[in-house]
Amino acid sequence: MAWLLEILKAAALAVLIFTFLAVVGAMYGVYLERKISGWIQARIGPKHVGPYGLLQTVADTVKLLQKEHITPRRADALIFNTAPLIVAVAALLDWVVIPFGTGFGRVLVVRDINIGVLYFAAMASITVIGILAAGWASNNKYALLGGLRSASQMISYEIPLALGILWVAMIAGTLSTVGIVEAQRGGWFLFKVPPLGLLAAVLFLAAATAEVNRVPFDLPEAESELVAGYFAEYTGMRFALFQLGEYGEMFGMAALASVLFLGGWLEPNLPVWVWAALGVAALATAAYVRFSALRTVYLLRPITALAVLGAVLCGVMILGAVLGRSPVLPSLIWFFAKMFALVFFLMWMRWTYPRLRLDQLLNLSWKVLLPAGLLNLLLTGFLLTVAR
Amino acid sequence: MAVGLTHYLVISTILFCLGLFGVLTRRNAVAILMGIELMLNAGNINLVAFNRYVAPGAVSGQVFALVVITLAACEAAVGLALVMAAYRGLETIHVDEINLMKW
Amino acid sequence: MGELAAFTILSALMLVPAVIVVTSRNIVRSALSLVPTFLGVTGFYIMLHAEYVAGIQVLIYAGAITVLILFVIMLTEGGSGTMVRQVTGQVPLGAMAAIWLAFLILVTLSRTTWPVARGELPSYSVQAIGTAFLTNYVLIFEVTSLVLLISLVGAIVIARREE
Amino acid sequence: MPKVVVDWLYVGVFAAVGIVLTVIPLVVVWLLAPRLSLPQKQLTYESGVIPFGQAWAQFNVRYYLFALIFVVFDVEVIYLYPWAVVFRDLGAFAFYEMLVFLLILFVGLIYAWRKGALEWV
Repeated sequence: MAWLLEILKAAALAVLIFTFLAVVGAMYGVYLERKISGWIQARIGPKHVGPYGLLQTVADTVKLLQKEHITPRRADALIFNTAPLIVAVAALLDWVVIPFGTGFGRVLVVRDINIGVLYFAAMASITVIGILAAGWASNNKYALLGGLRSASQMISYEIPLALGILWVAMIAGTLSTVGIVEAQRGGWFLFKVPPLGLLAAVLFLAAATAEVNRVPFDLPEAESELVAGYFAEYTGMRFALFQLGEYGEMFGMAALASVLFLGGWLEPNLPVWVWAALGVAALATAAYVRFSALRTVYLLRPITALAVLGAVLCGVMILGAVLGRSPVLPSLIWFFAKMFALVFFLMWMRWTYPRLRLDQLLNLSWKVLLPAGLLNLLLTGFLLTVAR
Repeated sequence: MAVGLTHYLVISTILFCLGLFGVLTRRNAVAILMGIELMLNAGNINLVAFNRYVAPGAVSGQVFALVVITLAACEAAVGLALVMAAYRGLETIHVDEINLMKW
Repeated sequence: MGELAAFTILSALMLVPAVIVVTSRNIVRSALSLVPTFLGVTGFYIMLHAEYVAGIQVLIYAGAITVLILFVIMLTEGGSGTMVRQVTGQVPLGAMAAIWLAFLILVTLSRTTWPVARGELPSYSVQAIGTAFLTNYVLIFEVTSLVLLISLVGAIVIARREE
Repeated sequence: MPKVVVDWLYVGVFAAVGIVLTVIPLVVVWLLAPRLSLPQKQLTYESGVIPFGQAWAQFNVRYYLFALIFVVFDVEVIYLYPWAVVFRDLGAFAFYEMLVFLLILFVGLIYAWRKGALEWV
């Protein structure tokens, strides 16, 4: 009987996480991306469907539901249909180990697997199989070439990703994600062993961006290059499944980066005067942008909103510190704030960096990130054992 | 009744013999390598099963299984390098067509 | 009862794709059906509480070796791989040899009495494996890196023709 | 039931539910969407050009070399995970053992680098 109860609980959690991933990750990820790219290019982005264009991606999904599925001639139909499933399910499986916060007296994580981060790296490596299968099964020269190039890029960046994770496992002494976040109560790993923490974070973020095929590493599916790479032949909902997989993976990588380096759901325990200084700085920028000559510039208007929001946050933190409440804000807010900050950073990078050529991209991984990761491991190992 | 040691041994024997059948009957060198991977996996199941049931205190079975995984990866890498060289030299990787001692 | 059900599901998840790997006419389909086989084997490791070996099995086998095999299939066979006869003439012979070996092993299995340990079986952890690697099995640890180096250099020399 | 088995039971159920939930939209599309398979429609997309010849053209060996080096370094990661988790308790000798391990493999990377196996051109 206990098995059945456990399976039902797992199925309920799976449906919950999947809808969160599909709705927040895929639908509003695409919406966020279009809004941010609009803002960066001084245009508005979707705003007609629903309030502020919030229902735009919902409309897209419904439209996709009635698009015809075209399978190319002599393509391997079985593999052609299972490839998007592999990519989407692998993105969903990443979320089993990510801790969202603390609530109801326990850590809000689906299951705290003992080898958490290794499990995450293993799930990321399964996506490559889906991409190769998609490239092969669509019987199209460009799709096959795109699949091979995308697969070779993703496998080249799996090693720096693993080295970034290893650095964190070394400092935390455990592989479980909840253990890693608990180990960061003293201080975020970003600032641990000062220069090396930052190096490991940059290493991990670069590898994560390449793992998710986002600019500046999205050459395989570049429009100018290969006619949308491995999903050239996919139409309608199957293409949406690839998008679900890609955005789910991106949100998963952003969540893991915040767990590994920014202390997951932990609240930054800065002294009160630091919060006060931050608040004043935020208010100053908001006032400057609002009342100086810049107010006519449409592009900077969201900056005032963000700055005011930052000032309000600092105010709340100061108030909380004065009243002595240790966790001032609930932990979920900190987790989602960090995750969306990293997602914003990933989307921001898309419109600021040129696309890397494939050989530059592979050279960066094998000749820069890999040696840097290995030296980082050895140096931290030296500092932690021999030098102490 | 609970799952005992013999269950795992029977399953790994079946997997081993499937791999052997693949190695013996496949024409494509890469398919033969896949058969070998299946046989190595069968061996790994035995290692971990013995470690669990016969000597639960030690981890030696799992350490051995990790080393077998490493060597399987090296074997696959070198084997596939040979396949690539054979393909470049002889334009074929069908094992029954590769019958020259020197190409 | 639940454990036996899980065992049968996992062995089905492993053996059916294994049969496809061995008998499928399309070489890419047999390569891709390696992945469910390896995931079935991962399930067995989990039932045997070998969690780290299960994680490594997914990472290396399902993530690296299958990708390498797929790469070589795409690079060498190209289109002809799927239409060409995949099996050699000796299918019945091979089948007989495999079945005979299976029968032989099963007989010896049922005959021997395995010294199965009694009592509560401890669970394993990555720390135990790490300590084992770095203290008892140091020689294996260092020699494996030599084996990796030699196989890397050898494979590069074989695969790359000196232009 | 032991924690390890329950953890990965969740992973199995997540995979099964994930597959079901991704198949549902495909089934909905199969029900809703029109199915008109015209021969022209099934031609693969080659930016307008009528596709000719085999899709599975052969490629250079460099794809294989990158996959090979990836496999070798991915296998090296097997030994790094247990070391990373346990080396602080073991003290300095564990660090030196890993130093030797990594130096040997660094020689492999240098070899691949100088022999041009990492070149993409």
